[in-house]
Amino acid sequence: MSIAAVIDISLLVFLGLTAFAILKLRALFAVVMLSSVFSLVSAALLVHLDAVDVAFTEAAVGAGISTVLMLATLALTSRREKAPTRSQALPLIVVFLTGLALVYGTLDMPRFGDPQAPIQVHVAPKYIADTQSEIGIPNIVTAVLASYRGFDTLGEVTVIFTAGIGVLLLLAGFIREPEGLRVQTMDHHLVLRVVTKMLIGPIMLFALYVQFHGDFGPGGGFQAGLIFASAFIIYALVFGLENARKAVPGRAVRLLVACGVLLYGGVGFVSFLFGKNYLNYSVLGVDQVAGQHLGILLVEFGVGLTVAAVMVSTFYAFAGQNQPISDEDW
Amino acid sequence: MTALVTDAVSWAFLASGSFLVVVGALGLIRMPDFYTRLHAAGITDTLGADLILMGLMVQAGFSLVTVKLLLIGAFLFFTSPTSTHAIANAALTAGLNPRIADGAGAGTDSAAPEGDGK
Amino acid sequence: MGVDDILGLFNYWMVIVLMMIGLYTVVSRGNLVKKIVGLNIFQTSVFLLYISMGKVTGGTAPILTGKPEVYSNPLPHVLILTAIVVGVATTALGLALVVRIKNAYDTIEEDEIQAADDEKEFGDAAAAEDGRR
Amino acid sequence: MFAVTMAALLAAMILALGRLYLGPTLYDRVLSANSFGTKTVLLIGVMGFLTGRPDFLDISLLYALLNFIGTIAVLKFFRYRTLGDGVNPDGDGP
Repeated sequence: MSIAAVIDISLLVFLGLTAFAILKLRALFAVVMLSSVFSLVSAALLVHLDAVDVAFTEAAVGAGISTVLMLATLALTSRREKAPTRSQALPLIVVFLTGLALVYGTLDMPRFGDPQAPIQVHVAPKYIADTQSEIGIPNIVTAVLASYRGFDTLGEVTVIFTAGIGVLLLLAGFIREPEGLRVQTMDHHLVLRVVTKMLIGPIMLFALYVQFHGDFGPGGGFQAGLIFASAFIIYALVFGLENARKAVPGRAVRLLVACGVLLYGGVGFVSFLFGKNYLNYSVLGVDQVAGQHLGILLVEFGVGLTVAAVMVSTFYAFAGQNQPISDEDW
Repeated sequence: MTALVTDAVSWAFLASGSFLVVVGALGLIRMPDFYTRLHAAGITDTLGADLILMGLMVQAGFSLVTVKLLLIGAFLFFTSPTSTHAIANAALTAGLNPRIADGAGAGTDSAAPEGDGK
Repeated sequence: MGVDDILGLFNYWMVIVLMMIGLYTVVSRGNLVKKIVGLNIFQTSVFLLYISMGKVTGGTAPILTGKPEVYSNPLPHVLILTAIVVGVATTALGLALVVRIKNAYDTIEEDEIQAADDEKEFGDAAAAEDGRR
Repeated sequence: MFAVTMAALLAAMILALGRLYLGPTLYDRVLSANSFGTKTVLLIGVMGFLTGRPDFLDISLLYALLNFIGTIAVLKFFRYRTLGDGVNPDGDGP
């Protein structure tokens, strides 16, 4: 066995152990901590499987945002899971049989890493061969994401947009103005406040780097949006939601949610005006490569805008709820 | 010759870093109460991490990779102690008492074990 | 079935184990937050399935280096990259629903929600029994 | 040598996971999750060198920057029982 196989197997076993622990534990707080660990390990595994862009996204999600959202939900609902009342036998049998059927199905699959597998011989070789000449950027994933399969990505961004609207619709009616409530801004945590203040700048700078360096290395709009949102979330956590709302008002964020999608769709519309297909960026510049560069830059910016705005407004919606958790749920 | 020297230096860094990481993790699992575990985790987060990063830097030579490693080291250097401080602070204000001498008084009331320990 | 087959399929098997743990969490646990975490595990296992299929032995990340190299398949990466962000957005939507359910029912346990619904429909529990008879 | 470091990190991760599972107090769990994060930063860094393309350190950098958001959120969660600006019924933190 090679070193690569050993790493692969140990990380997978790790994931299995973590998932099992999540299943067993009933203290929901511990479940949230374990799911953040789950995300860390899967990011490491994705790096190992050469999917650096995916690992980057997983890292941007798992490092802060998903933990924060889960904790916010726990703070509004309950910290404890009650013991299951029903018999567990039937689900166990069903799951076991499904698993066996799926394992049987894998026996015919091409072996892991096989260069002759059907997935490797269609479509993908064309992308790998042509990206340099047609798009002119080294990161094939970004090229496929924003240009070759721009339609798909537009669809995904719309889904994110819709999910964001959904969260706002579900929770917005319950946001109360914090009048008369004492704003809690972690006053006595001097160390935290200083270090946070120091880090917010680098985090935003890093987000910009990821946004605009996505053509050359791992990164792009999705990751950058998540990192940018993390900077605002950390500010809101330490200096209070009220102050964060002063810096970035909820209305502005909601506006930006729509702006990102509009920018993406608008770029496609411009190529319409030049008499080309929707989202064909080649017409945007003096030659094809320049046009593609500009198109990808704009589209990725739109993606980043929407993702960041959706995440920030989701956080506002969750953290803006003022219903203290009852003692029996704590 | 230089390749040999850089390899030897970086391996020394990596080996000592790995050793500290494992020792820290052992402490995390073996130490008797929260505050002593905090102490053990600190070893991993600061010296262990920095030594491993330094070993990698020696391998990378002068390049963008080294700059990134330096940044990682710098950020870890600030964030790790901060979170350790924050956790310790939270535990102490929540009323978790350090375990003193012959095993008496390990953790009290409000911050006591979290329901199902398993 | 030799060692090569086992090594060659191990990734998929482990993915299936994760998938089934996620599914079991969703089906057997009554707590809604736990169900959502279970869904997340399931989701991650699907991500890993796609990425495992795209890996080429001896390949490297699909970012061109200028040298001739074997690259892993970039297509699954694109699909999964967007799916992760969509995943966190939909998780947020699910969590928002949980918060609203807590507001409406004052519980996030499936059984208790069901009981409350029954009670609303059939009066109290005893009347519910009568109604069914 | 990278492989040895890798093995050490994986072993340390197993131990941290054990502490996370065992608890017993929630602070132990936060601590081990936090130190797990540091180990992942190192693991991803070493992994890049092992596969010969160390230019993907951005992921480690990201974790180094963002990993403590989770810790801050946990701290706020336990001290104020909310992640917003809400106020405790008794008027002050516990």
